[in-house]
Amino acid sequence: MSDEKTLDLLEAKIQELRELNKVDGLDLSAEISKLEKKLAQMRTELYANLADWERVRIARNTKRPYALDYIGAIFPGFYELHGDRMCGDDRALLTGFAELDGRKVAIIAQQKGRDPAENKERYFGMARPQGYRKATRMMHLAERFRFPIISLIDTPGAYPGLESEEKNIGGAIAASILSMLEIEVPTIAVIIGEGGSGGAVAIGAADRVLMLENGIFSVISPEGAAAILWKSKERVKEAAASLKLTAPELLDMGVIDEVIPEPLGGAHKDIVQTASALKQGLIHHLDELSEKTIDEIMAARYERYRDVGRYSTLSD
Amino acid sequence: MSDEKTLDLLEAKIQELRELNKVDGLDLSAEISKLEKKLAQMRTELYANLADWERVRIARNTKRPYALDYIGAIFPGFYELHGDRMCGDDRALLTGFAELDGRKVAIIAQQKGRDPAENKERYFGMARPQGYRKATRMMHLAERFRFPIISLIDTPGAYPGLESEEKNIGGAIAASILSMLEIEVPTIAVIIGEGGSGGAVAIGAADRVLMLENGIFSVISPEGAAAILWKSKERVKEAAASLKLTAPELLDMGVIDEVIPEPLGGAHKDIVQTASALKQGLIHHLDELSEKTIDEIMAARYERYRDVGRYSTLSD
Amino acid sequence: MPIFKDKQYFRVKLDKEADESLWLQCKSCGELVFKRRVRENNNICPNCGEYFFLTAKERIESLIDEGSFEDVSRPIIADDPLGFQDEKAYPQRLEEAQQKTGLPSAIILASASISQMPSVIGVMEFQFIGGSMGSVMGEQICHGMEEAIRRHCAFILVSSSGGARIQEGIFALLQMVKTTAVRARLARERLPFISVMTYPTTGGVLASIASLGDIIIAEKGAMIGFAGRRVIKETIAEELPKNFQTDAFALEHGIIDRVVKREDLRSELTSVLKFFQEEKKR
Amino acid sequence: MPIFKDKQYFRVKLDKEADESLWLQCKSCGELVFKRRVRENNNICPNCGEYFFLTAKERIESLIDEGSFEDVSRPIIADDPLGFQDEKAYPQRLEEAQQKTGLPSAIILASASISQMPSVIGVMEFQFIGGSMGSVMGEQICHGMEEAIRRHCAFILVSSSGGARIQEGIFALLQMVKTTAVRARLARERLPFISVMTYPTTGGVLASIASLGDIIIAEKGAMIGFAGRRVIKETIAEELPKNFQTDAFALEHGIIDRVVKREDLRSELTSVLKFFQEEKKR
Ligand SMILES: [Zn+2]
Ligand SMILES: [Zn+2]
Repeated sequence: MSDEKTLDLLEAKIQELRELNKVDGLDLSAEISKLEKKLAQMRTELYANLADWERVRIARNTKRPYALDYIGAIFPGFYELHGDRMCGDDRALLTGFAELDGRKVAIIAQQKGRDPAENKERYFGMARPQGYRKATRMMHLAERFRFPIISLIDTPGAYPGLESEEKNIGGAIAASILSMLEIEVPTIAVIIGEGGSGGAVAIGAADRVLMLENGIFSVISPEGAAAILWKSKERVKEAAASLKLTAPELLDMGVIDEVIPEPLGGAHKDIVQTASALKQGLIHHLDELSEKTIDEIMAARYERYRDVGRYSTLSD
Repeated sequence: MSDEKTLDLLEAKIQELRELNKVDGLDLSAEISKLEKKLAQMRTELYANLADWERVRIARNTKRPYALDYIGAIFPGFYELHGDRMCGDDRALLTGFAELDGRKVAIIAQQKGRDPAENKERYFGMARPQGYRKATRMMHLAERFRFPIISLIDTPGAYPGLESEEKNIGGAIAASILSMLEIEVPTIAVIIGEGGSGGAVAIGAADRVLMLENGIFSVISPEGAAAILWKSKERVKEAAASLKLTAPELLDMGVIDEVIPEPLGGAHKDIVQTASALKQGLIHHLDELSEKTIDEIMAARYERYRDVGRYSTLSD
Repeated sequence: MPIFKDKQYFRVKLDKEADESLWLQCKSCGELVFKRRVRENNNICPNCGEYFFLTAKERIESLIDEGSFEDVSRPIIADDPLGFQDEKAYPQRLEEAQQKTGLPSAIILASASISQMPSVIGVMEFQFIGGSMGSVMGEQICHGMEEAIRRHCAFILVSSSGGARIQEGIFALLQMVKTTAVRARLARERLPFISVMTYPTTGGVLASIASLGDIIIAEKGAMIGFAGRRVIKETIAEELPKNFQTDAFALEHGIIDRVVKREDLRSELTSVLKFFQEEKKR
Repeated sequence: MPIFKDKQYFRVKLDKEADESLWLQCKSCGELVFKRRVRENNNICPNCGEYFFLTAKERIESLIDEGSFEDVSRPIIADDPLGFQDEKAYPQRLEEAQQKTGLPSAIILASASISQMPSVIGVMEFQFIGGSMGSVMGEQICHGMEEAIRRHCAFILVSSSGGARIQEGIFALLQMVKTTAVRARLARERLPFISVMTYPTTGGVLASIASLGDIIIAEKGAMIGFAGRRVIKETIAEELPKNFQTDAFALEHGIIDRVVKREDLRSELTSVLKFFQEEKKR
């Protein structure tokens, strides 16, 4: 990643020149313009054909916009509903009502923390059973009021700990998937960062699945795969490449419906632009779904998931 | 209660005489017969018109048959299902499948302990949120398979403790009532002992509510009412009488549908007889309900509970 | 029998009574504060921010559009189905409560608008026998939900209750079922039910209708609990956490959706109603 | 490519292979025990009661009526949709697993009777790449449930799985959704689904189909958990209880309905099927 560091340095340098340009009245415009072109070129080279492992790093970049950043940009009136009505309020998984350009929707979103304190509160975006039960509650509430559901996925996975097992995390995820499949409203899932395993799929079994360009969606983390299959944590890059966990690959395989473009370098380079692209994608798919009857939606949803998988049929 | 003690003493004496009669070949038949008559007469006098507080004492008698005793007698193939699929398995509230004289049913039953160890496990019959959530799960399972539900109520009330509040006992009871009202299968509740407040009504909102003759069903315990309204725990008898919590009174008020007779002295004097009466009552009401369509049942259930209450309408 | 004998005395009006005194002393900060100022401030001490107790009338006034209040309760008053007599006869307690509060029962049920949006709203009066739920309150709550169905608007219930009305025995207990039955109907009509929990929301009210809101909002400072502290301490020798049964406790344990300051409650309800009311743009 | 190239080699048969040795030594008690005796005893040591590992074939044999076995799986075998290559290429792993187990995939799907009652039963083979769920297993489970709908009988799934099949990447993960979708259909048909969890039932299998049984039975000694101990210990420095992820832990925490000894599993299933199968007398 030394190349990315170079880019960051160059970017900082340009910024300094810009300040200088303003403050002292010096005319550095030509130099700045040259450097900007250089930077853009380097960026294109670096990011245009990102290796899978680099995408993993971008997806996990702590500067990356998280769910609440997109919610703030796309759903300004987000009205959060807390609590699973059972035992807790999971801060790694948020639910609420919002409007998308005039359309009422329900939001289910996984949220990471920005600093150690927030990460402690949000368990690094790893939801516990109370989070998935809150999501399930939200699904049924949305169904009652016929609000489509938009879920924003960004999790390393469900929280792996004693409390999760004590509260039946397996059952909570299974129930959440079941509800996603059964509720009779349109559903759209977006993988905005990490789509980690069962913890992601629990709220991802939607009518449309979108992914940000640098999102990842995988059955296991590259680290986990490396440890299990290569018996070496060093082999993460190979694991990442083998898992085909990037948005373009998943689109190719027909598993997701659309890739939302990010600026070069990743969403954090321009959140306004990324959010705007995401918003357009959401509106587009929501409008498409809204033109169907709920019976058509339910039939298509069933077919989509009934048929997912790849196998060979033997000859007679 | 000294009179009841006298009865017990006399009963023991008769038993001794019977043994003597057998073992030594002495003919004490005449004396025994006389004493038996005397005992029967005393019993009738004592129990025929039991004061409410005496009924409370019988309902709580630790020799009284509990849910599992009736289950053993009436539902021999009881197949218990454990767990709320959320966090625990409440031993104060049991659920399972069973057959009632060839009819498949689902059972929800509150169970007290017989000894300190069992009471510790069963929280003296006071269910926690996990108990009510298990009950709710059972209701939906029963509905899926179209099994009528029989609930056996015997609880001082829901468990009042930190854990209950942490796990939203209020919400759990409310959800349980809601499920009882919504599931589209016939439901019969029987108060076999104590029907304590919200903890009882959570599984008691049925199409038919039966009560054993010495059961009680009340908004609050006599002790609680005495403490709050009389500001004295000594006034339990007055409180019990005021609350009109006995089966005959509740039948008079139209709140329950049938009183299942108990032998003189209480169900524990002859559990076979009591269970047999209960079984006949259950079969009778279940057969009546089975003759109706589910729409008729749902309409009658709604009307029953929509209309419950007593108030005066003001003149124009 | 109760003092409300016919309908003309029965209707609740929000006329302000003349204040007998101009000033009151805040129990929290000790300051003498101008009573009208306090009232205009949602019964919050202008000096220290302490919440004073709100009557049901004051509560509803603080939430709805001025002049939009219309009592839609049924013209009913409590019976004494058990002939209940403790230290006082129940009818006497009722009459005292009516005289004290000027209300026929422990709940006001009104049609009113909030920021121009129609709603049916029930508010419990804690000073009326502890806001306890008997047959009348149960019936009014059900009637309110049915009225919301007729008017096709949201139903709001502001709870302030010690639980079931002991003096009505089993009939009080069964109001838990009754209100739940009609709540299910409201849900089938896909109309929103907003439950607002204030100090205190407990017992049978908590364990039925109050916990069944589509959205549950607690006022800051609310006390929310099923069993009383005394009962818990007597039954179980347990150390209770400092925030036990507070709004924060309820939020932490997923029992409620949000905690809202009294001064923000009206705008909170406005947001929710707005969200549910506006037609979808497409 | 895998060794099962056409249907004729593909069908599972329950023929007993000739034993190459007559005796085996129990790892638990050290005793030399007669192998046939062990097999007839559900692979439980006749000396100390230790459960030996059961293959899927042995498991299904131990549960169903003799001679009632009919392979109803679809004639499909795994693809290599990602071209997955770790230390070995995925097709090679598949072939090795097929050779080791004599099975085309990690699940046997059969129609069979238990005590004369028909059922469709799926049994996972842990020795086939850890019983992991890839596209084939997902499809067979779905096909099994559909077969149960066609035959109007119960569906039984005996899980023994390390979770999702990593080598099939996202397709493996999505089998969680796929099996859940068809499970919902089985529920709408009001046909019972009995989930039997054995050693081990973990990860994506636990977090989908295995947890969705109408009745969930764990075999005594089962290991039931979402995340592996190693992962938990790495992620969180937590002290884990002694019975962590055991059958007893799952029962205590309400995750399962019952724990049943291996030797009682057949009679347990018999009871359940009987209850669901018999016509109501009236
Ligand atoms: Zn003050
Ligand atoms: Zn052994």
